Amino acid sequence: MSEPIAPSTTNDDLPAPVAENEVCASSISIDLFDGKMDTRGFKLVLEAALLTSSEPLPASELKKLCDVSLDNAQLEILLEELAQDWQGRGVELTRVASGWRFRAKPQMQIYLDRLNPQKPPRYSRAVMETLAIIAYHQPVTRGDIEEIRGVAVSAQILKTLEARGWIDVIGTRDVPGKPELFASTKQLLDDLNLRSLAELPPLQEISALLEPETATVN
Amino acid sequence: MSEPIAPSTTNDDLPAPVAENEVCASSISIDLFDGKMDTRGFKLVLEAALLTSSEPLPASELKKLCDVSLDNAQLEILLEELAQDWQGRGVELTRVASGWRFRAKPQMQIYLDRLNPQKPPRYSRAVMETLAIIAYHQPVTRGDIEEIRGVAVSAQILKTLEARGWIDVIGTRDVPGKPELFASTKQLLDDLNLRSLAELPPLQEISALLEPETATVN
Amino acid sequence: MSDNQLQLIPYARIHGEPVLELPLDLYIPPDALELVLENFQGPLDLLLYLIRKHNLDVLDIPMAELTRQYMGYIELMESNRMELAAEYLLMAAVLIEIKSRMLLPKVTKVSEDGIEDPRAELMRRLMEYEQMKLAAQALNEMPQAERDFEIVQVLIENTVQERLPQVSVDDLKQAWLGLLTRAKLNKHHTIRREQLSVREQMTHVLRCLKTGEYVAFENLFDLDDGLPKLVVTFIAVLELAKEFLVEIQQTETFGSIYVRTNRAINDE
Repeated sequence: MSEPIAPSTTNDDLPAPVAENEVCASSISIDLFDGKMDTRGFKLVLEAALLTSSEPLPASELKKLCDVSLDNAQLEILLEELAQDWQGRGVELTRVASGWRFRAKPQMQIYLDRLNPQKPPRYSRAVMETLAIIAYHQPVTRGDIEEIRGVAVSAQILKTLEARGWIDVIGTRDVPGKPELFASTKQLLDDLNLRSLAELPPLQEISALLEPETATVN
Repeated sequence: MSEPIAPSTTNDDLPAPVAENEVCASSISIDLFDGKMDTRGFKLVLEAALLTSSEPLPASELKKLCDVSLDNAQLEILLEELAQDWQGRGVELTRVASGWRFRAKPQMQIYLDRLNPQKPPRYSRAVMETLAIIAYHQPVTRGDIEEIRGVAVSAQILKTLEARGWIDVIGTRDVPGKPELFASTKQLLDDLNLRSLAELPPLQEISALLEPETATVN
Repeated sequence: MSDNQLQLIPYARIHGEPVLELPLDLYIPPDALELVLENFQGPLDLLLYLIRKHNLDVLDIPMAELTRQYMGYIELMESNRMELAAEYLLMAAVLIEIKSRMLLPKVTKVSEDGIEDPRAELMRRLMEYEQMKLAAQALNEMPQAERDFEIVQVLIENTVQERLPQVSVDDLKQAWLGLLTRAKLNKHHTIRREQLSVREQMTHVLRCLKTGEYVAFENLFDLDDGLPKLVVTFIAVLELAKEFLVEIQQTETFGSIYVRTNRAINDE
């Protein structure tokens, strides 16, 4: 107990430590790097760029970091390797809708919250239901949302979601009044750490509210 | 290749792990961590906190991350170790006046600049005209400049040029208010690659440039 | 029923029994009916709640009682929440319509989908709403950036290599050209051809005097400069004196001449 604890010590709160915590030379041989920069050097640049970027970086941007031209498959292998190198750390490299980025693992939040006690507010049910309808039924008009929720949708709700960058207007429906059509944004997927809408939680099958046979008239 | 590789999978292509690149179990024994969090686990939390913080974190804040109470010396050892662990990476842990922070190494700048290419900045017309007046007409007061330009000269313009080391105050004029006299510096000549002010384009030559256009007007 | 309870409007009736108390998760003091309703996201939500939690059969709701309940809600809400009241009113109307259509003799209208159940449309809407309500809960449980996890952002010190505007002699020329154009347009100010070298030397001399101390006149000259420059420097000193920028002193005839800036005099 008093001795320094070996990395093999497992701890439920923390990711299990693993040996591969470093940025390794790659297993793929990119012999394109002619002296200027080797694969390991390029991975260090990739890592620095991803750690410093405030936005997720798409492959097209990441390729600019390399002195030689890489194809997407090669870049992807290196990024997957980099993600591997970070396994067992409190921070991980993840792929989201608009690219790759580092984030602290959610398990770290209980510690990080100690430094930053004020959290963003939780959204009301009305806001979340509106968001769900837009995410799952997009593109939808305000009228569509009201039809499903059975109540008026305040402009404030839509403004809140637009201000957060989670929804935007992608056009108008060609009916009288030309209502605006709302859709979810890449930002929403990024903020939920998702790559595409297909990764949203699947919709639940709703059990019937009444049996057809019982529909007898009394 | 596309399958996620289990952390335990060893890879023959990988070089022997370099000790400095990982977050290591600490060399100091803090047996304060009674089961909850070991030293290595705490270093992971420290690392995650420092990577996600937009501000430098002082020791007083970092201590909050630990489940047990640490003294400054213990914390310092761990931070120094963490800084060591990051040696050879594109990002480094540094100590600044207000605490500890990660930052990209200056050598990474040339790569990172590729992601947000800035076009070379330009001085506004107001700045350039002010500089020209000071260069050709020195020593001049702010009032002189304003008289020639026909508009007020903001303090910001003069500050910009002073900060660049191109102009400075060489005295005051003996009139009410004792306005400062501005003159150009050697630095300006150096930056323009001139040996003396006499090498500036003669004003007559400049006027000549204007003649063909305005000749018809007058 | 106690007197206190009599003041309450039942939320619904299940098999004739009034539902007066809401389950614990929704309990609100009796005088705060409006707040109870605000806890529901509208009539669909309330109906869904009653159906799911109390196995309420839409058909078993006594129509007279239902109507009375909804009118009660509306009276309460009319004052401040007209929009919401309208929605509950509409829902009451839908329920009554369904009930009345079911009371009518069966006409066995066969549509393409089979026998038309008057409740089908309401059920479809309720199920669609319930699905979205659950989806919203699931979305809310997902870790959200900033709320449940932090994004890594390491500083790049752009000051390491601050880019400064590059200026060329040509830029300066262009700036003057701009000034000249304006000067020509409004002839208030004529720009004189300056004796640049004199101006330059004036600056040089002022720099030498910057400390405010007296400087020996001869020290303003560098004999290595050659005659033309020495002359220009001399003119510069005279020019500075003319513009009251420097003070020249000689305490005795043929004595040493000292020069200092006027600022130093004024500071005394």
